[in-house]
Amino acid sequence: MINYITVLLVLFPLLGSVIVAFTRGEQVKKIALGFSLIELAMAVFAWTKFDYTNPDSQFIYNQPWIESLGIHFKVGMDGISFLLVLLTTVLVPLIILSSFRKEFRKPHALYALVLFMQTGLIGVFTSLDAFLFYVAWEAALIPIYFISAIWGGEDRIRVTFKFFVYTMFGSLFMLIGIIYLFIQTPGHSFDINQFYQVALDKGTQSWLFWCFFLAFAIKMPVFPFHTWQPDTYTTAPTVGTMLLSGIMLKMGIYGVIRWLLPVLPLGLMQWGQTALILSIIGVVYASIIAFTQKDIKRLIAYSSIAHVGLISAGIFALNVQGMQGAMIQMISHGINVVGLFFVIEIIFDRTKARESYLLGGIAAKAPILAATFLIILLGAVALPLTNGFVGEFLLLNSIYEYGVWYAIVAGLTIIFGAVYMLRMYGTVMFGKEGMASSTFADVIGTEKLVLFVICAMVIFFGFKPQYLLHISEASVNNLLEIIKLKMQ
Amino acid sequence: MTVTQSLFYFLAFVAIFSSLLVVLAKNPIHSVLYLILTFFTLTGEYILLNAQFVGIVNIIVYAGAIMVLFLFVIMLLNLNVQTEPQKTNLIKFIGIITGGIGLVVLTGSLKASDPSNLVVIQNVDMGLVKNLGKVLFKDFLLPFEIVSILFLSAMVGAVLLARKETK
Amino acid sequence: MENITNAITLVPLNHYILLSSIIFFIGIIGVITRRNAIVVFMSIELMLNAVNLLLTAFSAYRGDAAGQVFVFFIMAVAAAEVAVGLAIIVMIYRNNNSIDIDLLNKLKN
Amino acid sequence: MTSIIIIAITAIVVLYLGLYKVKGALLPVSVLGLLGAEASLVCGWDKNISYFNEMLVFNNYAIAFSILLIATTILIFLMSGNYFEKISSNVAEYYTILLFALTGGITMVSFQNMTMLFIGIEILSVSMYIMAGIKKNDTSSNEAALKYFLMGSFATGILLFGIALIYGATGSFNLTEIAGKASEQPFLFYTGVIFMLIAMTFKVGAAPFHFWTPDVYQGAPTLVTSYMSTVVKTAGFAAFLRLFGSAFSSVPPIWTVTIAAMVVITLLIGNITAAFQQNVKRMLAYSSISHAGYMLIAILLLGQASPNAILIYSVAYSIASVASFGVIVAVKEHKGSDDLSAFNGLGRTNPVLAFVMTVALCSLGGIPLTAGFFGKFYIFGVAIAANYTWLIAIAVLMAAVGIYYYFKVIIAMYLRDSESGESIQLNGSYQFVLIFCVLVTILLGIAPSLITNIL
Amino acid sequence: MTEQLAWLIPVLPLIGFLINGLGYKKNPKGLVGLVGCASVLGSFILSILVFFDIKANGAKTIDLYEWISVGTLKIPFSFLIDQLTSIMLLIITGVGFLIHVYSTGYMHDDEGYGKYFAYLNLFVFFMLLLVLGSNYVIMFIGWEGVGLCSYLLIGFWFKKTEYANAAKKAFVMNRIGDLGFLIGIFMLFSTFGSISYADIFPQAQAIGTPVLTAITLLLFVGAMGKSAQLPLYTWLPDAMAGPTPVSALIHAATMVTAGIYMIARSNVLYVLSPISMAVVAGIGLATAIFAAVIALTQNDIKKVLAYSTVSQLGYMFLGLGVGAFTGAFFHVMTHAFFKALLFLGAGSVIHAMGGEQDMRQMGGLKKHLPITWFTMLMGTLAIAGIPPFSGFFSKDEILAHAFEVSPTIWVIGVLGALLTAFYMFRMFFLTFNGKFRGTEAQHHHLHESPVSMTFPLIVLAILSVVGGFVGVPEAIAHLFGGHGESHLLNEFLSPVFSQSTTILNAAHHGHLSHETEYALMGASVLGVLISIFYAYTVYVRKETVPAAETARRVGLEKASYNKFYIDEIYNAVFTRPLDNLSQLFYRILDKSIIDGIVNGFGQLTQWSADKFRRIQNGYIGSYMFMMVVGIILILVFNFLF
Repeated sequence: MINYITVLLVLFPLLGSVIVAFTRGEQVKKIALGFSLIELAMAVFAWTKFDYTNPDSQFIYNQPWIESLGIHFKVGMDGISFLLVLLTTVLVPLIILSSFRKEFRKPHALYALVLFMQTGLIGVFTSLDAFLFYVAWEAALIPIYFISAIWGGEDRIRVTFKFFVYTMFGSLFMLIGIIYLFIQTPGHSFDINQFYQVALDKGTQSWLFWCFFLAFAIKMPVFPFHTWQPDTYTTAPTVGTMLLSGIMLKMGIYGVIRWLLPVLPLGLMQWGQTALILSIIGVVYASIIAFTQKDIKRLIAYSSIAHVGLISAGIFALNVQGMQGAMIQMISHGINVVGLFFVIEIIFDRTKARESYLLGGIAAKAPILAATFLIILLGAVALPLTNGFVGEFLLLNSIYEYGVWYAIVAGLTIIFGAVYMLRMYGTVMFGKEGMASSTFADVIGTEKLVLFVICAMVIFFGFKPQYLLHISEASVNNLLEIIKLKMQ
Repeated sequence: MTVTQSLFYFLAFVAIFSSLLVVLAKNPIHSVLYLILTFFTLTGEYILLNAQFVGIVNIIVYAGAIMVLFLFVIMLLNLNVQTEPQKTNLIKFIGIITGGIGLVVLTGSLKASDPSNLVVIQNVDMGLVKNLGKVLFKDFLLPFEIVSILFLSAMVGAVLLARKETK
Repeated sequence: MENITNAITLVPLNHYILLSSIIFFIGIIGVITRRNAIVVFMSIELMLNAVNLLLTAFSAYRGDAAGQVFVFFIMAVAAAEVAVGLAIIVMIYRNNNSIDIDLLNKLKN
Repeated sequence: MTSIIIIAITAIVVLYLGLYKVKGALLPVSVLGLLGAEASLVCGWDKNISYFNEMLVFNNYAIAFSILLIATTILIFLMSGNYFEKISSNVAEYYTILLFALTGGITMVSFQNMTMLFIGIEILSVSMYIMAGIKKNDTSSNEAALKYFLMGSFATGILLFGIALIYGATGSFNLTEIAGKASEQPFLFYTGVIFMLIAMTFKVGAAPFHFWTPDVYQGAPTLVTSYMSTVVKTAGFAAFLRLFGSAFSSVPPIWTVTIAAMVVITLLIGNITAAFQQNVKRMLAYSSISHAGYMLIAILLLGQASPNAILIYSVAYSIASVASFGVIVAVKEHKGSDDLSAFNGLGRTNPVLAFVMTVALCSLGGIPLTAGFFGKFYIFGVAIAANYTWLIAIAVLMAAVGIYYYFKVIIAMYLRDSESGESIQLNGSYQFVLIFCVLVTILLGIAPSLITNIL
Repeated sequence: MTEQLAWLIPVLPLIGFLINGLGYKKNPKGLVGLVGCASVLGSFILSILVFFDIKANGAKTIDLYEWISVGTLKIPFSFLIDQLTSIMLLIITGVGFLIHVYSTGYMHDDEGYGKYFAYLNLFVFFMLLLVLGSNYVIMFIGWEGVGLCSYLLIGFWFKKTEYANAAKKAFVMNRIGDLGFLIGIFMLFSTFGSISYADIFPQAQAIGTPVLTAITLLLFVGAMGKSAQLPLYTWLPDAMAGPTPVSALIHAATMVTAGIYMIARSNVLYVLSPISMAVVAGIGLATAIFAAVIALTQNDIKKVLAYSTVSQLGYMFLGLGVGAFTGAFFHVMTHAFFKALLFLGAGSVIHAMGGEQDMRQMGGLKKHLPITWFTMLMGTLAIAGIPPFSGFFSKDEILAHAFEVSPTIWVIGVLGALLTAFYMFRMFFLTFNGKFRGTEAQHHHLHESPVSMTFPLIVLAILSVVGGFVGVPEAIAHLFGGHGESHLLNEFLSPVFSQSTTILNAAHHGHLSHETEYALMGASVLGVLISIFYAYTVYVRKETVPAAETARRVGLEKASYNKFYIDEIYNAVFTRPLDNLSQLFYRILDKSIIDGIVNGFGQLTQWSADKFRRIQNGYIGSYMFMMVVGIILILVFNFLF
């Protein structure tokens, strides 16, 4: 039974998606939530059986798919995958729950797409076959595109379409890289282990590096491939924004960890520093832009670029702190950013405004919202004993190990982050009542529940990060060893 | 220069001249007539090449049947010099230059190959009906049959298209 | 007859190739310089005839009858094409009262 | 061979049925005949029979493509319903001509002798000249017919010149013999090859000989267009590959640079111009040019994998094209237009049609889990194996552009609002075809092994 | 016993925070106050127990759990309780408790009562964590945590935008320092392979001076932010936006001294780097004088105290910089007493004045607020450095050490002391002497504060008076016939500083003679007395009232009154350019250039589509023509090349 857990995790939401797609009426939300909760339960069950000490993938399910091409439906989870699967399974119910108070047109389609996306996401995180990975990668893109484009806000068609074509563009290059590697594999197979065995010369790895990195960098996004992101985050419905920022961008990071570093170590040697510098530029650049953003959703979007830049820089620093920091920061960022976008949604829902100059004085009217918002925000600005700190600390440490000046520049994020976040918090929550926020009701019901769960996670993982770090430790060490070995 | 050679060059000259006139003549009917003349000169060349049957068929089918069809249509549509549309001289000029370049390039490329003249005709009767018939109905039976499909299709189509629509 | 066939070798094959090339390209020039659909079509016929000449020449020099048989097929196909082509031209004339190909440019971009 | 005979007989039967005004029987008889032809082809699998002094050789390659051609024709026939009846009363003739055209196509994919290639191409072309013009009172249709005809004949001239030169160089029309004697007269031979290359690229609609494609596709009746873009194109490519793969493969490929340049131009022109189109049908015409570009890659890099790549691509492309043109026909009939705006809101008014179109376009765009993805996958695989990185880079860029314009239609269907909310009623066989195409597209997207191992 | 209960010291306030924080709406005020005070009192009692335990048994390390473990980077959540810590514990919980008690009175009518206590408890928790941590990262947790609480409490009355802004400013400025601290930690880790004190200090002498200089300077950047030193001090005066007890606890007694604690904790590293020592001393001295000059002209009673705090913190750093670790720490302690007292006294005054903070509206409050008056007097005398009040001893010790290093420093230090005495008495006189200058309504409202507020005042006053006796200099003890061990604090703390004392002694020449010390003390006390007398002359005799806001000021006075325009300069140099840069990046770089390039691809496609489209012009002739051109090109290419 337990050996089928991975494939179950991948396919169960798909089943849910189909069922939800053909359901009508009020219960759609609840059914979708039910599916996501069962999925969560399965993930937790897997957690209880998960062997932390084993660096290799566990619960492997391997079924030939397209044999002539050596394509297998091979899924499994090592620590790195499992953490992200956990993140996905935790966030999806929260995201669904967060939308409970909102009325959508065609809700069945929306929730079906959300669940479908979950399949894609978990597929990406668990694939052990490059082809399957690519398929899942695309499969995750299409639902989110439709979610954003159908239920999005102003100018949604243009903005989301740009996002779609842009990311598609990147992933096509990845496809090229995958096919190339496939041809080079000794056994003509897409199996990840075969990919790890491919030994190519430096020149080849260099361009292959860009093939992959382009796809991942656009997804994350890393400066200067980020311009789709603020618009899309702002325009997409909050459910979509949460999915995009909370989980989907981790696909890019995960891709780097799983498919870029160990497969192309020489390419990494050649270009790793460039990637790291780009990431760090993104950190500072996005932070500075966030200073004067009036639209709070856009502000969070830019802050997300900064956070992701740090994660990516940590990964390219290629040390265990960076890798583990990236792992935990992915989780933290997922939790925090979902929380932040949810708060923004709550505010927008009540005031129909996202511009900070229209808002103000909300803290006095909605103390619970103010408190939870603050906690999540503190997580985002990496205050110690919140989840954000652990990741940021480790990441900055790893960048420091890579180079002092990089760390100093990247470290500006802790200052800049505080500046823009607190500035935003100040204008929105403090001060005089804004034009749009003269009447404001505090959070209730499901909103409260979601916020409390998120806050609880923010604080809990701040106190006990080891729970998460533990999971990926063995795999990360193993991975780094592989990379180091191949780099020589 | 032997008779054959002079004949060849004469026919070639007429062929080129008349085919140029096909292209240049303002009146489409003249074009048709020049085209027929070209066919005749080509028939001469065929005969020079010892391909008598081809030459004869060329006259019968091309000059006799196809060209008459052309003439019919031109008459039917009442085309003449007045109605004949002309391209601007520039385009004509460019067209001729282009064609000329193409010709130079093509001949240049073929010249380089210099196919030998050494091949001696082994079979004098090769171009005769009997011989060709054997080849046609032995080796090329299938295309011969399949062409009928083409004809049938073309026939049906021509009727279909040329007929005035009742509906 | 005998004379002629024996004399064939006196004209180099290259000259035949050249002749048919010239006619072929005269056809091409016709295709691009004329606006009357029928004349264009006739130019194409000119091209086909150049090919016929080429094939026959090769056939003769190779002593292989297949080339000449192929010429028959070309003629046959040409006849079929002419039938269809003229039908199309007639049809167009009926609708447009003209067979000027440059007047037919509704489909573009 | 049997299949050609069966189809030809069916065509004649249909013609007679038309004569006796048995309109109801036309479609069933045609389909039955085609199914019989399919059966006869399947029987010949792996037998590698050659006919009449190697005029035609039905090897697996030929059979596979023939099956595809016939299957596509069946699908298009099933969609025709009363499409032709609206154009004219001579429905039987249309079926007849299309069936004849199909024999031409089969000849093209199974030829072993240049004669057969020539005649096959002509049968197909002449039939299509006619079919393009069957809307006799429609000036667009007229124009399409004339353009197709004049340019097609011109290309025929080029083709013949090429054949003649090759004959001159080798003294044979048989592919195997040509391959054996190719090096005797290299310059003559190469000139011939270049001419044939030009003619073949014209037939498949690759740049810079693509000019006829958009205009003819747009002007021709949509169902005919779907036939052109599937059967004609597939047959063209199969013949192209067969010619180059067997006759010309024995000499060093001097045409590489030429074809590579053509691929690039084709991809650029096809995709980029398509991105500009507001008419969906014309957009698909340009997209078909771009697909020609992708398929040309397989010919550019002739090798073991090429036939497979072309076959898979053709299958995916044909099915998706049939589906998408089917939807266009339905929309055009209902809304009187096949502009992009006519598709607005289709997702709401006609979810099934919109879904079919979406799947078809995704397949054309090469989105994973559709058949089209594997088409591109194999093509890219061929190019990557040959280390054509730069070419792949362009192809990928253009694939992104492709996705851009395909999704423009999808966006129109799902994200824009329509003026009228009525739904389009479709008859049974029409629905069957659309659903079948979707299912096959997805099935092949999930389990491409069904066709990848055929050749 | 310490092991079993020490973890409760921070946890008790945390529990208090949770109770008050989660139930901030429902809990009755009595319970809130009780929980708030009791939790801190509990910690205080435990701290006393711990103190005696440490005194008897020496330092202890308490491991709680593994917090982060990544590769070789192991960060245990563990506490180190040594002498330094235990003193800090006593100060934090003791003063903290008093201020909690005071707050029950001061904040009684505030609607955010529960929230207030929750924050205050949270602050105590973090502050305790800061001093308890056995490694730099735990210290950093507390370090940032107190910054957060400072943010929350400064912005407690967040409805006023400028208060919220002050809170934000405090947090951000602190974060600038924190970045330095963080990088310092990284450097420590990469140098020593550990971040625990126990691993680092013993190895320190084996490490090269440049590295240590870098580390210590980076750490000092952190200290500059937290302890409001030049150039990162501007947040502290603004922090007075918070409730006055908060100013007393956080911005005077405890949090701001975290920087001193950190450097004292890292003393081994600092003494090994003369450059760092010089920098610390230099910055401290500069800050001391600079802030004192500003304090001279301030009219807001809390602002005066705030600048005085900055100045006193400067003294502490001066002490650290000249190697007087105990002295600096001594000053931390006494400062905690008297500055808390002064703030609470000021709070009492403000409470009585109904929220008025401008000294120009006060005057003659002596008779209305006798207890406040008296306790404030004690505090003022203590800060001014009049023997035998506590401030005298601690300040003297620092100055004496400074003289050892350089007499110039001593002169400047004494100058600062004179300024301190002047502005403190200026404040004192303006507030309590002369005639009442406020409105009639305020005059009626005047009353002595409730017991809950006066009790802490009295306790702190006592401490301010006697607090200095734990650190009587040897010279004075000698005068009274004492023996060597008169300096109790020095003796108690000696294990902490033993390593650095050895190093310093090795480098240094002998001690000051007692005679010199007497002379120095005498000189400074005399100066202070003159300074006080001058203040008396100006503000009591002449009853000068500071000019109104709009009055014309010139020269140094103008600069001082306007705080040397530092805020404006920062605004012009950092805030505004960054905001402009932000807009530049956003509008030009992001929207126009980068996104422009991305969109450019789209536009290029559209543009070329338009061009390609024109080729397809519908004319058969032109199609044919182009095809022929294509053919020719192909032929040319294939056969001419």
